Amino acid sequence: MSIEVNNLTHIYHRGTPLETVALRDISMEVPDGGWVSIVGHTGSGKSTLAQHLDALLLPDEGSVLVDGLSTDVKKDLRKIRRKVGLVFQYPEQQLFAETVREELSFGPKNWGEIDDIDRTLAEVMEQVGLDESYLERSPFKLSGGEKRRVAIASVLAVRPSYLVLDEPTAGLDASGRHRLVELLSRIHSDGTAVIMVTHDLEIALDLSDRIIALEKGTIACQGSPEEIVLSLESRPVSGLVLPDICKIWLGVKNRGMEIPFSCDPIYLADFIADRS
Amino acid sequence: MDELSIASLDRIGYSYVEEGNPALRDISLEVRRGEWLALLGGNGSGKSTLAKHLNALLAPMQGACFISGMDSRDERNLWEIRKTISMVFQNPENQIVSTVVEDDTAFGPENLGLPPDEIENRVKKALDIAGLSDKAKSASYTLSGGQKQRLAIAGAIAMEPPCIVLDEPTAMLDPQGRGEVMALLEELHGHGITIIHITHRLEEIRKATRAVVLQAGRLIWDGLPEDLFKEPELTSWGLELPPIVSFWRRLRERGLCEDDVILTVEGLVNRLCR
Amino acid sequence: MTDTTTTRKIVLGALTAAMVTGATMLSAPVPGFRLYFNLGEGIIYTVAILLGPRYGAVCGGLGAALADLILGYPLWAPLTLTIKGLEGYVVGRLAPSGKIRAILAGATVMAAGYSISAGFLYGWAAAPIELMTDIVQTGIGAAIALPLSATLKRRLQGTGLSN
Amino acid sequence: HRCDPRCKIMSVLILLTGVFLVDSPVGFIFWGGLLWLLSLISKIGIPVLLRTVRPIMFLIIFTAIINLFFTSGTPLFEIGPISITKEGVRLGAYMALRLLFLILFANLLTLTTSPMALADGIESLLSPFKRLGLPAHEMAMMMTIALRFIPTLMNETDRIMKAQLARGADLDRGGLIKRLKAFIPVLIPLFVIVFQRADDLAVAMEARCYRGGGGRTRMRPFAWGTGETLSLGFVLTVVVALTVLERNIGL
Repeated sequence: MSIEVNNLTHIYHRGTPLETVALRDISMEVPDGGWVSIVGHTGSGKSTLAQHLDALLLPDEGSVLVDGLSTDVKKDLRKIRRKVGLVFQYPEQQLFAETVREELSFGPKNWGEIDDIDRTLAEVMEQVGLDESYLERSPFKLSGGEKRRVAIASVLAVRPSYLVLDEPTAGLDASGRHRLVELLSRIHSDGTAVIMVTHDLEIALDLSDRIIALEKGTIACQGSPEEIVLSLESRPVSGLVLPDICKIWLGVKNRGMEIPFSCDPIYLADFIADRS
Repeated sequence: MDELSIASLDRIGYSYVEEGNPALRDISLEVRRGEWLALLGGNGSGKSTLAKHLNALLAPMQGACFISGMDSRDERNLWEIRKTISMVFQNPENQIVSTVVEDDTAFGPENLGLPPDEIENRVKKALDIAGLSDKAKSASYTLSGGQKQRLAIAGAIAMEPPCIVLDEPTAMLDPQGRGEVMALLEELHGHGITIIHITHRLEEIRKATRAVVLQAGRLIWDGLPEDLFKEPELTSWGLELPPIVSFWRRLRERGLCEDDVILTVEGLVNRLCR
Repeated sequence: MTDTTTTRKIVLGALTAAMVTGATMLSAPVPGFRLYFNLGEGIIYTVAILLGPRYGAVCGGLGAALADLILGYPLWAPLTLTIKGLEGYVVGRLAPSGKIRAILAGATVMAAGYSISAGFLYGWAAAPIELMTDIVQTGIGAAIALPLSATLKRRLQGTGLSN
Repeated sequence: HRCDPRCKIMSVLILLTGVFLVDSPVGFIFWGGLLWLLSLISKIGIPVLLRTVRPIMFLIIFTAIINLFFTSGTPLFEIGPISITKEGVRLGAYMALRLLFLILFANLLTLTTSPMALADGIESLLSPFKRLGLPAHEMAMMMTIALRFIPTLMNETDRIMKAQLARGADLDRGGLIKRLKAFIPVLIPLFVIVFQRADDLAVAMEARCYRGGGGRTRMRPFAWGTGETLSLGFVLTVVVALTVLERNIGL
C-alpha cells in the first residue's frame, strides 16, 4: 500500500498564452506509514504536487496511484480523497461551523461515516492536543494556534491513511511551531503516513525519512535527509538554503572529523565536546 | 525633550478589555534616532500592541507616549505622528491598496497632499531602494510574498519618515522572502532611518543595534543583541533559540568556547577545528 | 481616531463588491445576455441583509458593474450599476421587516430594470426572456442568502468581526 | 485618443446617445464611417475592435431573429404559424445594428482606458455633485480597492473550495438546491476572511495617513488641455451633424 507518482506532468492554462508547466516528469513514492517531505522554493510546484496526491488536480501526463487506485478513473476520485487527507496552507481559513464538534463532523458526514462519531472525535481531539470541552466551542473564538489544530483535526476525523500538509508551520511563532511538530509526530507514530510540503528545510530534515526537493517543477534531488544535505552542498537548489546547523555539520565533517549526521545542535555540540 | 529621541514611552499601560489582563504594563522606553531596535517577545507578549502605540493607532491608557516630542493622546498630533513613524504590518496582502505597484507606492504621499512631481520622485526613489523599479508597472498580485512585503515597505518609505516600525514583517514569508526583507532593512538603516523591528525570530536581530524583550506586557530586558544570546533565561521568555545559538551555548557550557559570541558557521567551524 | 469607521466602511464596501464581482465571474456566462446564473445575487442579498442598504447598494452596483467591465460587456456596466445598486439598497432597507419580502422587492426591482433595458436594447419581444432568467437568478440568490445570512449572523457574533 | 479619461467618457456618452437616434440605412452608413474614423485615431484596428464583439455575436443575432419573428405588420411571407413581416425585417436589422454600434463604442472606451483610469475619470466627473452628498471620492476608492482584491479573493475562493472538496464536500453532484447548499461551507469562510481583511486594511491605510478624499493629491493629475476640448467639441459636432443630416435625408 502506497502512493505512487509516475512521470507526472501538470500544465496550467493549457493551450492559452498563459500556459505554464508546473510539474514535469515527477516520479516518487510514499510508503504506508512513511514520512516524506516535499521541499522547494515558492513556485517550485510543490503545492501543485500536493493537490495531485489528493486528486484535486488531475495529471496532464503520467499517473498518480493511491493504494492502487488511479486518479485517472473518475469514479475513484472520491475514494482517493477519502484515503488521503489534505491540509491546506492556513487551514484555519476554511473553518465554517458553529461548533468544533460540527466542524469535525463535516468530513465524516460527507462520507456517510457517522457511526461511532463521538468516539472518533474524542480520539482526534486527543491527537491534536485539545481537551473535549472544546467540542462545544465556536471555532471562530479560538486562538490562532488552536484554530489550526481544529482544522487539522477536521481532516483527521475521517481517519485518512495519508495526511498531506501544505506549509503546516506557516505564520506560527516559535512555540506554536514547536507544538505543531509534536502534533505531527504523534499522528505519524499513530500509523498515518505524513507528506509535508514545506519551504522549511530545517523541519523537513529533522522529521522526515525521505525528502524530495523540487526546482522549477522538476525533482532536483531526493533521498534521506543526510543525502539531501550532501547533495545540496555539491549542487545548490534555488530557494533552498541549508540550515546553519547543517553547514556546521558539513564544515566539521569536511575538516576530517567522523561525525554522524544530525540536525540536533545539542547532540552535535556534545559529540564534538566528547571528542576533544 | 531630547533632540536625539524619536519615541519616548513614559510608563505606559494598555488593556483591550476593562478588568482583563493588561496587554502592556508600566513600559518605559526611549528610542533614539538612528537606532535599529529589535523588539522581541512570544505570542501575547504585547509587542504588537506596543507597535500600535508608536504610530498613534492606539493611545496609552496610563502614562504617555511622545513621538518626536508630540503627545500621542492629543488627536491633533495624529497625522504628524503618522508622518514621523510609518508602519509595516505582518500580512503584506492586507496592506496593498492598489493594483499597480507604483500607484500603491504613491498612496501615502498622495494622502499627504504632496505636489505630483514630488510624489513621482519619491515613488521612484522608494521603489529603487526596495529593488522593485523593474516592477513599477506590474500588477501587485503577480508579486511573490517577499516582493509584496518589500512593496509595503516601499509604500512606507515613500512618505519619507525618519522612523519605520515593522510588526513581524517576515512572519508570513518563505526563507527567500525573509532574506529579501532583512536585506532591505539593512539598507534602510544605512540610509539613516530609525528601525523598530518587531519579531519573535532571534536569528533576525544580529544586525540590530539594540534589543528589548517583552513578556506578558512587561519590558524585561534591554541591551545589546550579542549580550541577549548569553542570557540564561532566554528560552523561558517564549523565544526559541536558533539552532546555531543553541549549539554555541552548549559548546560554551561544555567549555569549548570562551565568552566571545561566535554565531557564524565559519567562525564556529574554525574555532572547533583549530 | 474618528476616521477609522469611515475608512473601514470604504474598505468593507470595496471587498464585498469584489466578492460579488468574483462570484459573477466564476460561473461561465452565456455571452452577452447576462444570462449567466451565478452566486452573485446570493452575495448581494447576504451583504444587504447583514450590513444594511448602503453596503447592499455598493456591493450590488459596483461589484456587478465591475464584472460587466472585466468580462467585456462595458455597455451594460452603467445599467447594472444602477439596477443592482438599487436592488441591493432595497433588500437592505426592507430586510429588518422580513428577509423574504425584502428579497422579493429587490428581485422585482432587478427584473423590472433589466426587462425594460432589454426592451430598449434588443426590442420588446426579448423582454419576457430576460424576465424569466432574472427570476431564476433571484431564486438562486435567495436559496443561498437566506441560510447564509442567518448562519453568518449567529457565527460572527462576539468574534469582533460582525458589524 | 490617449487623452484625459474624462474626455473619453463624455465623448462615448454622446456617441451612445447618438446611436439611439439613428433610424435609417444611411444613418448606419454614416455611423460606420465615424466608427472607422475613431478607431483610426485611437490606433485600435477595426479587426481588434470586431473581435471584442465575437462573444456577444450570439446576442446580436438573437436580437435580430426575435424582432424578425415577433413583429406584427404587413406579412412578407408565411410558413405555417410563423410569419415574417416587412416591419419585422426592418426592426430586426435596426435593433441588431444599433446594438452592434452601442457595443462597439463602449468597447472602444474600455480598450483605450484601464479600469483604474475609468475610476479616476468617474470620480472627477462626479465631483461637482459632491455638494449634493454624492460620495465621488469614496466610490472611486472603492473601485480601486475592489479591482485590487478581485484576483486575491478568487484565489482564496478556489483554495477554500478545494479544501472542502478534500473534506468530502460535493459541489457538483445532486440537484440544484443541494449544490447551492454545498456552497455555504465555502462562502462562510470567505466572508470571515473579508471581514478580517477589512479591519487590517483599514488600519494599514490609516497608518499611511489616509483620511478620506480631502487634501489628497494625485501622482498623475488630470490635464484637460485644448486637445481635449477640441476632441470633445469635434465628437459633439459630428454626432449632432450626423443626426440632423440623417433626419433630413433619410425621411
